[in-house]
Amino acid sequence: MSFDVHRIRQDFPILSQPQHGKPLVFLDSGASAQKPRAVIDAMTRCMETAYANVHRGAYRLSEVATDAYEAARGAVARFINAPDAREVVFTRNSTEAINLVAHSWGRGVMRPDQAVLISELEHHANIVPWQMLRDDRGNPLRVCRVTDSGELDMEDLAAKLADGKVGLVALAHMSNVLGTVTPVERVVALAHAHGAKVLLDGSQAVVHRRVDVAAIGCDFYCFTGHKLYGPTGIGVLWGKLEHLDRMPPFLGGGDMIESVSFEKSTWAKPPARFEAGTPAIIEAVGLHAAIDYVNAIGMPAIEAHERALVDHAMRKLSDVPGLTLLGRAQDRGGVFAFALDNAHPHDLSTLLDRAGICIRAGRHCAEPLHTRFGLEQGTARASFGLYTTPEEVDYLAGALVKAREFFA
Amino acid sequence: MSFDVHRIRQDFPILSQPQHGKPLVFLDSGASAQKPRAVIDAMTRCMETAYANVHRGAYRLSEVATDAYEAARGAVARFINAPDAREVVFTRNSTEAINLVAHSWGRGVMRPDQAVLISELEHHANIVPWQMLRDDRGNPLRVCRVTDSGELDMEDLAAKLADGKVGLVALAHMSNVLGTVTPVERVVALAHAHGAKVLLDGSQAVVHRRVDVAAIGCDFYCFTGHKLYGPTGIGVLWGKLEHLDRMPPFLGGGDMIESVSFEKSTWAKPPARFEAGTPAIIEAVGLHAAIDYVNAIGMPAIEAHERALVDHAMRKLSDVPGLTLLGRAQDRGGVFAFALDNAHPHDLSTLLDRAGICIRAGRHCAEPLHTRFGLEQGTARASFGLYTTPEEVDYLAGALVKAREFFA
Amino acid sequence: MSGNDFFGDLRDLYQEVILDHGRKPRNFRRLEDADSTSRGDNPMCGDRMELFLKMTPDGHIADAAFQGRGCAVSMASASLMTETVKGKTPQEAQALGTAFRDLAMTGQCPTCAASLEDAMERLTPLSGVHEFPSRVKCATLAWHTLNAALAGAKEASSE
Amino acid sequence: MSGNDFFGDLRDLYQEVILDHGRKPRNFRRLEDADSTSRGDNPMCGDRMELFLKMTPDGHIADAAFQGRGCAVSMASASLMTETVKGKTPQEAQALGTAFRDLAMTGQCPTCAASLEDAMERLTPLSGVHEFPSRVKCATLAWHTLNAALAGAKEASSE
Ligand SMILES: Cc1ncc(COP(=O)(O)O)c(C=O)c1O
Ligand SMILES: Cc1ncc(COP(=O)(O)O)c(C=O)c1O
Repeated sequence: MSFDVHRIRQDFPILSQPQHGKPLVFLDSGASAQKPRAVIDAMTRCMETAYANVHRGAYRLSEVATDAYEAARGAVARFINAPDAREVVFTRNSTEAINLVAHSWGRGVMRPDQAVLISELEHHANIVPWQMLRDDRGNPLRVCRVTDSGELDMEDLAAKLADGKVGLVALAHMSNVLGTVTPVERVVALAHAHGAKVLLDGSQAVVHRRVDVAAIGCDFYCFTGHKLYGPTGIGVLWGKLEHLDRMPPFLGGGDMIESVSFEKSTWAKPPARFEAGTPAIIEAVGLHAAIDYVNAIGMPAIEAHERALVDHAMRKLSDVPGLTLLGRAQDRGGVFAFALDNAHPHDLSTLLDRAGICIRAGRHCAEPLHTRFGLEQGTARASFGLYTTPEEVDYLAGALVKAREFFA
Repeated sequence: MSFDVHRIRQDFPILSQPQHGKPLVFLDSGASAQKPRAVIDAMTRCMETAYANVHRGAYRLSEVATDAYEAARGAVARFINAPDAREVVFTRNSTEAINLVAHSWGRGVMRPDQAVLISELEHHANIVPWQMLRDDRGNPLRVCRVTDSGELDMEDLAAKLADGKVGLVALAHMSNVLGTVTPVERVVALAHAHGAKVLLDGSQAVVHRRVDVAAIGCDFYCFTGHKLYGPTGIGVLWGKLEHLDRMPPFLGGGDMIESVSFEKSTWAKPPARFEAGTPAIIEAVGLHAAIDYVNAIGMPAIEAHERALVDHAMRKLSDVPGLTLLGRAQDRGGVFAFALDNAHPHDLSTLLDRAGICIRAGRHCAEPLHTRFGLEQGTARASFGLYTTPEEVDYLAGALVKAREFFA
Repeated sequence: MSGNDFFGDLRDLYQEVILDHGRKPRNFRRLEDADSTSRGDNPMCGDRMELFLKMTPDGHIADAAFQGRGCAVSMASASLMTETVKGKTPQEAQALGTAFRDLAMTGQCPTCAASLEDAMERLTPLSGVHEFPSRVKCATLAWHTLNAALAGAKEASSE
Repeated sequence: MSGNDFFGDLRDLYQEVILDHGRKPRNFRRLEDADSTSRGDNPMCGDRMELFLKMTPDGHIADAAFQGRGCAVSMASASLMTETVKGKTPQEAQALGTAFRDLAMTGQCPTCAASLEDAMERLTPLSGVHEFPSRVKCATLAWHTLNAALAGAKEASSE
């Protein structure tokens, strides 16, 4: 199937909804992506024809719902090339996935003297849980530097791993501000050589690249459904079975136990052990549809489209007078954070909105990164989805020129 | 509006889907309820016309989504008569809500020598988190007895509160097995008199009764969206603001912080403090629609319908030879767990399924309760929704008689 | 309408022999002088059984018995299993278990060696369970427990 | 198409006086001999300001100044605020703040006492912000910070 972005746009009902009388130019997919009809329909169909609680009923409707829920798990496993579907744990979002690891691995398996190594470019979701672990159990928090071009400083990474005291390296696979793609295979090799496990926050990466956890060799990988054209309320933690097997549960309740008495309860095997209570059944079905949708278009085609778009945007944005791009990584995805000399990001976002353009303004849940680059006031950010067109990029660039005049 | 169950049934698309060629008789609403078209449509509309991430964008679409998300919070607050919408925290389900309290209040506010008092009739969701707290921090776990009729033993409750060492009483407002409704006002008065706070698990109660947390006077209240005709992936923790204010965060990430640096992060105020990461936006919209739907019919009308249905079911089920009902509480909702002499619950459930009847078999995530009643092999359970009819109850009773013959 | 029609094609699952073994399980007793015992749990539904094996000096299964609680399918399956494995070597019993699990999950048994045919024929009444995914565990619990007993493990779970 | 048309009705929010005060905020300096200072934060967008008040012996606001960073709306609002509160008593300034928050949130000011009219007139250019819910905080941050300074608190947040 050849990639026809204009045909693809028709799959997304919201894209034909005008904003302020102008066509919607949605450039905030990095915060959350829009949903194709296939996802909406799958959720509707689930609720209209195949809904019941899972794992609990001996009746057919419940079996159907259970099958659908477990089929979603299988689809996720294949999507990231996980060797075993039992390694896929459904969470609410990436944030919960990382917190799960911080609790169950961090407090249940790691020793308190083992450090966690993150980087300056992390999203708060991959900072705060480790700070909480540090404050609770003492595990030191180390922070790998980021170069001026917005890339991981690999020398610093090696230096901070050298003493063998790092238990876990937790890094974004792709930055939600700089667009930088982390050289994960090298990171994993380095970390493993120093006895550290690796968690990758794939919230952004999984949308833009074909991810193969087996090839990467990492220990944990997580992502969030709503950025991958799926519904809110569902995310994924993938972990090697040997790790999950050793981890105590995170939340307690139904479905995660084998037996319960007041004296003692015993835990179910993964993934059930980590899915307490009624899971996000309808949302798992929606995520499955999103993955099928992306697979049908094909990750290679999406990658190619985005690469062309990124090159185009680099040229166009560089031509906007007064615009400073944050991050100049070689390997980058369709996320562009920038400052426009005399326009504050919030004013800019309000202004562009009236032209139908949705961009984000602020620090994008990456306050330390903005501090690192001396941009405490935040940046404006345009981020692309598979439905983004070169024309939209042109329109953005033109609007930025006009906005600059407006505030001159 | 008068209550017309047959008209109401038309609001639920799934109810007109035959099962095994027979009309669907869905008697497992206690595990999870079916969804009215209003809920399905609200979610669809959100995704088709008003979707973006919340709390983050200065553009209109994000403001619209934020307004919808916060409007859902307001609707929940009004639904349970909470004095302040900021007291409403969205979680994935009841299970997460209880775990949140076990972590943030249990580990962050309670002293390790303060006991938690639960009862024999609790769902695992209200047992296991407290066991984990006990094993982690030492807080003793006390268990209030249940009488043979399936009610809280109020004398035992008083006795177990007497020494003033209980920090928190955590009880189901309505049992998911016995149907028993707990006399919550009395429990709260007793607990507060002994210096204990009260958490009520309203997962079942909120579906069947008008709940007024201000009148009850409890400290925490929780419920789960999918049992209230809403979507999966969303639940509610309500807590008094003075309590939430004192509680440290549970999960760390975006949106729950005020500022982040690697040295130290500061927390946002409730409810944001407890909602790390992208929340279940579409699901909040769905829950709002479910609450609107229930309100439009009217809780008094629903209660009246169910009371009549419960009385009818009591008579009909008592007439089934060999059937033993679990629990004979005075004050009960539409949940009936039973044993049928020579038919194992699982065989029964499989059998009834072929007659189009969905009931649950097992221990309904209440293993200790089944042990208490000497029914380790589990029970069969029929539970009602607002769409359940007396004819369905009759059909069930007839099918049970036939099932008994089948296994005779 | 008779119970049979009312409950549709349920006789596929609950064939007379199943109902009979379910009601009156054979070898339902404790073997006090067992060489090997193990416990099987199906935590989701509360099924639980204890299996006892007595071996001959040359390593064949001399006697097999069980106790426990469970649905008709799990009781019948355990009952039929104790009958079929008597006289078998552990290897033969395990091969039978593998074949049976195929049967329970798919309704067919492509792996059935000709040597197993006789034994399998006695187990075929359980093949209907494959149409009831949530019940397959009930049928296989006894065989999981047997494997555990043969392997010297004390517990098995059909999760 | 001019920037004006291109961005729709944006002049409702960004009136000339706002743009002007946003670009060149008045009283944008540190008062070294301040009687009271406080810091205001809008953590979501990174806006931050420090407010300085100097009082007269009889308790009026003698001077008000601020420093910080933020969008045009928050800078203009702080700038206009420092201008309007000079010479007011703390009570008058607080009443003005309450009236202004009404204005920012609804575009109207039913609570405006006649005595505030003059001061409010200078603030009305900011009334357009009520159509931009996510920006209301930008306009009110300065006033939150003022309240904190008057109450002797060191910090305010517009969350
Ligand atoms: C009384 C009670 N508490 C808690 C729960 C758990 O609800 P959820 O699985 O949605 O967390 C349930 C339902 O399963 C319940 O009936
Ligand atoms: C790199 C990165 N990590 C984590 C997250 C958090 O995702 P969520 O809010 O869905 O948990 C995001 C998105 O906000 C992100 O871009």
